[in-house]
Amino acid sequence: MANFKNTKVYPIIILTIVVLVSVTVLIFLNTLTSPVVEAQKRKEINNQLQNIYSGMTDSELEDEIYYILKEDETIGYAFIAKGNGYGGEITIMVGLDKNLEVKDVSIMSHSETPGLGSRVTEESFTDDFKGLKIENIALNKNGGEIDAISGATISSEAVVSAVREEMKKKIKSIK
Amino acid sequence: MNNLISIFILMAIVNNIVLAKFLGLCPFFGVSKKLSNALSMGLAVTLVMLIASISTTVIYNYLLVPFQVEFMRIVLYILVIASLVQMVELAIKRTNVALYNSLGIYLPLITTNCAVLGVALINSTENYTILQSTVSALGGGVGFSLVLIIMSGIREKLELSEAPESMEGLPIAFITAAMLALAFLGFRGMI
Amino acid sequence: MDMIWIILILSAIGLVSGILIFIVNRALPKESESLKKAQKVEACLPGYNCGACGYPGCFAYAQAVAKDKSLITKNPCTTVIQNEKMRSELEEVLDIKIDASAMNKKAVVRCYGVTTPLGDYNGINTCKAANNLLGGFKRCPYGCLGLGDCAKVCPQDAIEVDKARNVAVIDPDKCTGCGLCVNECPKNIISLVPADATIVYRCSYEPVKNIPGRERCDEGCIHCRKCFKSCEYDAIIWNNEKNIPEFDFSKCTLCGECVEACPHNRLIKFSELSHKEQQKLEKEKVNS
Amino acid sequence: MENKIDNCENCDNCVGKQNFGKEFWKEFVKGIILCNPVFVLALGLCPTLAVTGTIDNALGMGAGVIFVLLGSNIIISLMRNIIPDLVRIPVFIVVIATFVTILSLLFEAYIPLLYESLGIYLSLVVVNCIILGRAEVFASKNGMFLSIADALGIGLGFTIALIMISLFREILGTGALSIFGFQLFNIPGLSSNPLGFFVSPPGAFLVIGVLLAVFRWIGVLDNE
Repeated sequence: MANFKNTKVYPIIILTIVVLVSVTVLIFLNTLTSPVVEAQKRKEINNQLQNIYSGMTDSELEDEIYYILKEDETIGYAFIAKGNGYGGEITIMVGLDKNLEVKDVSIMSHSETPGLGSRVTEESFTDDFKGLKIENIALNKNGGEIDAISGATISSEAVVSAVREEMKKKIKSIK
Repeated sequence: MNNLISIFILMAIVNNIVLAKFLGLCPFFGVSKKLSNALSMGLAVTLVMLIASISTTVIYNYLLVPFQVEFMRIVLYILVIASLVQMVELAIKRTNVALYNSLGIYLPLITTNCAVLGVALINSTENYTILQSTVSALGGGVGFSLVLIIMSGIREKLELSEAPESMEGLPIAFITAAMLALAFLGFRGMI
Repeated sequence: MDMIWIILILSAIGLVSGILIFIVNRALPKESESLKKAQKVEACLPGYNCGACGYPGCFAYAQAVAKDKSLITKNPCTTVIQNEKMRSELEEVLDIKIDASAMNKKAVVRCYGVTTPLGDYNGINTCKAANNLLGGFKRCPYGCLGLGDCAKVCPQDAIEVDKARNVAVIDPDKCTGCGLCVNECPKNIISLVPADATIVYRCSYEPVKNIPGRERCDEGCIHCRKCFKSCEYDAIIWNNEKNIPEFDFSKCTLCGECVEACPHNRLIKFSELSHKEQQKLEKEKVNS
Repeated sequence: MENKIDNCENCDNCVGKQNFGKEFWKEFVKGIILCNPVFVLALGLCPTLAVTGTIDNALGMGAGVIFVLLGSNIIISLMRNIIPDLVRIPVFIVVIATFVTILSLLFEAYIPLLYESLGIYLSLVVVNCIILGRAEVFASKNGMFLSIADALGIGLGFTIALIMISLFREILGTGALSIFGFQLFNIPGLSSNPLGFFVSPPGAFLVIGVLLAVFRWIGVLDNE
């Protein structure tokens, strides 16, 4: 064993063995934890959908669009939009009703400055989106129906443009 | 194309990896005493960051994503960075001793430099293509060197100033960094 | 079972990086022979990178010494020469004999430091800056400014500014005579003297338009020549234009007559110069 | 604390010689005060500033670092004489990265809120200068028992430093202090118009700078 230690190839073997062991341990652990993470995510999405569509019974996910079912009749479509706000990424859950008008919008996660940008989560801002068609989703300073939060134009602009861009893409692919 | 430029400016100035994202602070405070050190450290970090970002993006896009083992990215990224730094250190040590003397002590520092791994992780969370991640690594390196040079310029003046006894050295450096971060906060929201 | 596949491929990355390091390690030229010897020499050097030997750091000096051994005597690293352990290690590595006696030098501040400041100085806190300002803020233009430039540069921290007399004091035990402080002092009042056989004249005032030292410093030299007269071995030669004593150490027997004779404590035996004795001496003078 | 056990220069390479009991305690205490990684060695600053916005993050990060430090110190001190010098750093780093990934998998599954708010800083613990520093300086030279003491000491020192900083930042920044959603107290005046500055990055630098100065002024740490 001793002379094996100072052969030239010993360092490579040690490094490979260590990486091998670490990879196996991690993959094994991942198979244990990934179902838990999956369930967690699903649950979180579900209660987001719950408070948008009160009467929904179930939802199916098909290429990133959630088809909302009420006794196996689709009453709406929902999807997640991501925007780049002042403090970082903002994820928004957007719910449309049957004739592609916005039923409601709720901010899932953001890192905007507390007290300023964080006011995008308040009802006063998200209610403006209700009942809007795709064309008039814009700040009222550029022809839309939504009035920006004073002192947080960057955050409000980020939310509005994220919803509009994502909606354009999703409307095309809704069957 | 403007996407590339905006990525560069985003990484170099707007979300400066040192002042806004707090990456790479250990060498930032350790090395910024003299301007010459700062220059060579900035260069070394940018070089390693470029090569590391390209190789980690290749691994991420062509290995981790197809196999859905994204959680393995930490281990593989840091393995690549550590081996890279080890190779660069050996190469410089064997070929050119003078450069090794002036740069040598910073190379092992780069392995534990949060900025290099930070940029690699940012590239994969934003899932950039290889071109985008090269530009972002360049932006990160330039941003790191820029702030390091500014800071070392200020700290050389600080040495002569009469800071109160307990403030000398690290505390005054932190407070200067606070001012610098405040100044860089002005860039926020530019893009 | 694609899991096995993943494990194999990912550990292949480990293998590849290991092989890359291995190739880089083998491909590059093995550390050259002289580099190894230089590293051995560097091991016994102090590692202060003080630059007194004129090389940018100990490693560069070690490389030079590894190339030609005589350098250690021609241009010695004074810290090594005076430190018993380091010198013996170096002798072993270079297998040559180094006689330390000839090179045992120490630095000394030739100023007693009682000269009063003309006002309080709030400029940049270094002697060089103060000296550029009309020669400093002390009454005596040759007086030590006491802002500690020499203390900052000394690799052994042997220099300390004595707050009471506001003068830099060098502790001979710690000083290894590297000479960095000599060219650091803007007033050039620090000089290297052989450690054992000396009497130190602690004032570097040169009378200008024959104004006696007394004008510039309460206890300045009054050129009474008592030291000159008291020395029987005529080891002291009086320099007439500068009007100050100069020493010929070959004749000096360190009897200490001149030290007693001087009314203003300008002369002192080097051996008594170490910091602790000096404080003791001051105390005796005060309460006597 | 007048007689400092030993100043920090040599406290890094003090190899445990005396009997184990006292030595364990000495290593443990050393990590918390004398060689406090954040205030004295100025290591691990990246997470210290980034996650101390709220106290929950600080506690989460502190616990995570202790777990990783403990695990990696144990494994490295066990493996220390079979690792060749050529691949020393890569092997240490892979061991540390494994523990960090385990940590992030567990956090993602069982404490998703904390995983979300820590973000990339949880995976940046692997390049945390403290962990590799302790592995290099201590674990690769001492036995497992001492490495555990060192890991606990340094980890606790790090967590205490994080808590101190996050206390200031959260109270000043939001006017209230809540641990895991349970609000301890809230200062009416401050919480209505909080000083947002302290939650932002510049505020973090300022708080740690002032804290360092106050420690040096009190005399817990010696000036430079």
